[in-house]
Amino acid sequence: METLSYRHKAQERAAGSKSLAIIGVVASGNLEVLVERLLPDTECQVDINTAAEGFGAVWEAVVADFVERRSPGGLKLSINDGGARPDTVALRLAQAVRLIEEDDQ
Amino acid sequence: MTLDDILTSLFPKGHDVANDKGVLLGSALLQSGGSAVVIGVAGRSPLGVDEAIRLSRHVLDAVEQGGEGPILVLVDSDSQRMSKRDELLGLNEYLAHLAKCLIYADMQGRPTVGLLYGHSAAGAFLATALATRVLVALPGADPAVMDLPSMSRVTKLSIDMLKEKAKSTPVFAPGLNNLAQTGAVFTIWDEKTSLAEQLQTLLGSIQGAGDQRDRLGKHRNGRPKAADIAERVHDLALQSK
Amino acid sequence: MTAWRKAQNSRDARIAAGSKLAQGKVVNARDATALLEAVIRPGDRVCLEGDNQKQADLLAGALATVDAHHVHDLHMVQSGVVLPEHLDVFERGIAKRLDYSYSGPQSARIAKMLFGGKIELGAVHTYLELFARYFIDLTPHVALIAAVSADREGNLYTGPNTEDTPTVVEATAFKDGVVIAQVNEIVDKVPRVDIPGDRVHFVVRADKPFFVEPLFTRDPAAITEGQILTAMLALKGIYGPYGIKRLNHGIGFNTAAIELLLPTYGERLGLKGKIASRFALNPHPALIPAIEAGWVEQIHSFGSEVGMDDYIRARSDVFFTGDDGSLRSNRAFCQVAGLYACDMFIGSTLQIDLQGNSSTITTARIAGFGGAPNMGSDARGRRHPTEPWLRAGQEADPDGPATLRRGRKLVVQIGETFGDKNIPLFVEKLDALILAEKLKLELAPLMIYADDVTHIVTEEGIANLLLCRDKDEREQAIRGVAGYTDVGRARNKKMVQRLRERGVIRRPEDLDIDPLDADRSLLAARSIKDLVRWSGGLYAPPSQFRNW
Amino acid sequence: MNISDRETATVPHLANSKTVSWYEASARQRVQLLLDAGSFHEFIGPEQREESPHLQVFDLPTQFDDGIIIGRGRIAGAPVFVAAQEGRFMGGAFGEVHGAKLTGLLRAARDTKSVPVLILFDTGGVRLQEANAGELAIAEIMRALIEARMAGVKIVGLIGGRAGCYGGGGLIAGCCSALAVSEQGRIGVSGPEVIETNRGVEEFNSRDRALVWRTMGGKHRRLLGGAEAFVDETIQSFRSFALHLIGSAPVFGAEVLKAEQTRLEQRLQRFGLCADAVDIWKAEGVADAEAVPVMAAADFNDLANKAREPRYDAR
Repeated sequence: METLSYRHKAQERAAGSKSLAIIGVVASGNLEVLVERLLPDTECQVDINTAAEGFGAVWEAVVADFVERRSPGGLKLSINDGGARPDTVALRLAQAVRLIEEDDQ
Repeated sequence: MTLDDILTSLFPKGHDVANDKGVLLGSALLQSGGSAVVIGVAGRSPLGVDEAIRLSRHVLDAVEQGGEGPILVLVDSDSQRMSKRDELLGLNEYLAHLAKCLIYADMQGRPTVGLLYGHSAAGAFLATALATRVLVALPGADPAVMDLPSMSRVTKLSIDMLKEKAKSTPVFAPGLNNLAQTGAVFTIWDEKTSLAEQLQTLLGSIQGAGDQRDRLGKHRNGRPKAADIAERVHDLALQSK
Repeated sequence: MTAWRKAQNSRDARIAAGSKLAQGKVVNARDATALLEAVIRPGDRVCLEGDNQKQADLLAGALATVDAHHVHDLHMVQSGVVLPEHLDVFERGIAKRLDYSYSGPQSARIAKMLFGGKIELGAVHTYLELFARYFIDLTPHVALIAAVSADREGNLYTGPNTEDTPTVVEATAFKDGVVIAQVNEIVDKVPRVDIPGDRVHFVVRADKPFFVEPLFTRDPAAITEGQILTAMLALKGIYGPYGIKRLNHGIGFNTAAIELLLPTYGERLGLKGKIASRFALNPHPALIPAIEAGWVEQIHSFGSEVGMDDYIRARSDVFFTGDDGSLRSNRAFCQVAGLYACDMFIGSTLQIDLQGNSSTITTARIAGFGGAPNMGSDARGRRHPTEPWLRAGQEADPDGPATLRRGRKLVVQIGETFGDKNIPLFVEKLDALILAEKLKLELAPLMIYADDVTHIVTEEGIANLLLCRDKDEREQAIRGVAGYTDVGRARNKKMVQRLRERGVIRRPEDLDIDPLDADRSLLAARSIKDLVRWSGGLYAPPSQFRNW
Repeated sequence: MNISDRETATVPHLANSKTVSWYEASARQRVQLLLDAGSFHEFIGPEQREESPHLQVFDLPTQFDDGIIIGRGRIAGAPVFVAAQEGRFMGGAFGEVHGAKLTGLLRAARDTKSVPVLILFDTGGVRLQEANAGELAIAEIMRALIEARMAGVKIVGLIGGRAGCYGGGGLIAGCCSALAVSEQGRIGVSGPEVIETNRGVEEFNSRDRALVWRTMGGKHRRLLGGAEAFVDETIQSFRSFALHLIGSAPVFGAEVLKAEQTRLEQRLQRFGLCADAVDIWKAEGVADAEAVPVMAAADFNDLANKAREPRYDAR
């Protein structure tokens, strides 16, 4: 297993009022993303625990694009990864943000 | 110890336990007075629908007849019988039914005592020895929830590697001591002294408290989290509205 | 003085030798090996059918057990190397040389045997190319074929999997060759005559039906969100704008996703009647919902598909069927149809390089090509205009005079940037080139050449290579949809941005597609059982695809 | 915190209990759509990060909830406890934490003496990498489950996930007050691959999926009496049968056990010599037994309701 952590400045605070959301499952080629609203509005952190070692550069690129495109300010995202492909990772990150941005019921 | 040695040592006053192709059924006189009902699986036999239904019948009949004597479950079994026929006929129901009968009898004041004196595994283990109030073992017992070759196949780790890992954690490796550490086995008897006396001591110590195996597993460092998690969920659930 | 009619005399002698084992034309299965020893001569060219789907398995087994002292040095000319026996004949020294097209299940072993020098390789062909050579320089001396039933005259009924049989028989029977058919049963009258009896010399009744693999069944349950996204991009970014009505689909999950999106997403885009109405295609179960929803007018097929017989029979409005009601397939005609009469081929591949060359070959697996290169190439002999063909031609050559300008077939490679086990789709150098170097081949085994590829679709977007004006643009367009692969991350960001502004690269957002909408609920069928329901119970999937 | 209703399908207008397939849904989606909207309250949710302490030994990734979601909610207004296994994480297998969460829930149900429990099974059995802890967890769950039933609690199992309900999961299911199963749902002890590996392909060909389903699948279990209800695969259908079974399931006791003994003995007498499920269905008097696997849910239920099995008071 390999653990990675990235912290970025985000342009804007993620919308919505929910405090947390979760998407995905840990399985071969899949991952779960737990997203929590824990950080200052301009901060974003992504912590990764992955079964596939040696892909740090790819994770770095995926996370950087994600922060640029979705502006997830204030969010801490925690990932358990079962060796998902980068496109799946990008999709789950986006899904997680969409979930936490929904209106609280 | 052979099965006969065990029965003789357990019941010096006599018993009528018969071994019919691995299915043990009968009763015995206890040294302390009174009698015990005995069921079990012997000769490392697999436990299938045909065997399980006889064992549960014996337990139910004993409950029906009344009395307060304990029920002993002697186990040297294979795993459940792995066959198309057993699955077709609903083996899960037969094994669950046997376990239910044992747990029910125990709750009706017929303490159930498992004695693991040989092998056991998987579904057969759950339906017999692990469905008792208290499980004891003899030193030669060799339970294996999963055998190392199967585990090696699934985890793609070599058997040597698994053995190496087993040294640091009892949680997955076969063997009596590993299982005892997780809390499944209450105590390991001394085969050099009278089993009857050890049984008497055990029966005297059984109390009405609930399932203590997770606490035991925590105490023995075999299951670090189970007891606390169960308790937390229990408390949260009762507080919730 | 030239001695004429040599071949005819030779054939007569072979037939006379074989006839000793026959009653009329019928030979017992247990005499099959002896029959082949009587008929086949050392050095013969033999076509052992050997198709994409159906297999003359009894005859393959018989050939693999002939006495190699009598029968040896054969030159096998067959489209499919599929059964273990197809390679056993090389292992045993019965055969020496091989010309073929496709080797799906044997791709690893064939690679090993090529490296080990057990096989003298002629070439890996496309189907049409091999069929063409049957009539020029690879004409079989003996053809070993498979059919469903025969009558005593040797008339054959092939059933829905006609496939290569008419082509093989045509080349063999009319050039003094011997045709031996294995059949599942001998009947008084065949349901329809697929091969006339005067072209068939021996009929062997097999103990069990010939083997057919369900190669074209894709379980909708296995389709991923990423594949659905690529399918949405293809429909909205290619099918719709070009108005593709006549086409061929590859067999991957991406194209299965397209088939399953037609009645849902396609309907929502208002594309019904405007796209995907005429196919050169096997009877894909995944197309059932689109057929039932009225999208599809006509399908001609290379072969059939296991479990589709009753459905095809009931939908003869769409499929080509005989008087008996069952499908009539024909690989050669369907390949021609795909080459000349379709405006688009869309399919997946294993590797794409920086110019767009693609290959399904890795150094450990030589799978061959099958039909993709015929479908996936521009037919230079084409002369009839259609809108998508003309539009693609204009995109490639905007300044050329319209009436002199060739149209272009759309050849679309679709896939996700990473495949199974995280293996990247995009590479700097194809494994096919490495293989060619190792085996000292004169030609690298490419599936589709870069100059035929017009579009690449991945989850990151669509690259329209028709709009690229030079090698650099082409490379950056490909890098620009290569995602997080090494190739993708090495892109020139500024250039990719410019290509996007010109519409060479189109991202999901450029097409107003939100990747988060790529959900399995968009699929018209999410399981094999759903396909059965769509078919009104007419589709009978084989056991390995059921979960009921 | 209401975490489970945070995971909706990504196309919200399509995600409701009538359209979402149980088989396809995640454990969280099942819980969310099974219960009254917004009523679910999770115990020890993923944000608590109570993960398995044993998987790292094998260099395997953990899941924040260890593959099971436990909590309380309402169904048609009435309170229920719920446990849902995620069959895609390690095959839904029971590990130490996973099992202990269910044990704790059942012990709580026992102490309420009233609140019913829904168990959404999706499991291959014991988690190999923590086999001893998993096996023992199952034993503890069975004990807690029977204690809860003795206290008057109804426990209903719902089965229709990818992993089926195998190994110790099959035994726990056999201990429930009642079971609802869909066509895809499979119940057994030894899985198809396990039988094939141990006894050979002649005994059981695990790749013959039609054989697997007619031996262990939902329809066979319903016809045999191994499950009370056969449901179509929508979450809505599971919801309505869960409600029904909470109402109709028997109170546990000696009479139930005796009736079950008789039921299971009679099953062996009647069907013990049958070689295949089709033979059993024929022996039960099903007219077109061969057609059972392809039968639509409604037609199948008509047929199953006419057959003699099961007796609702015998579990």
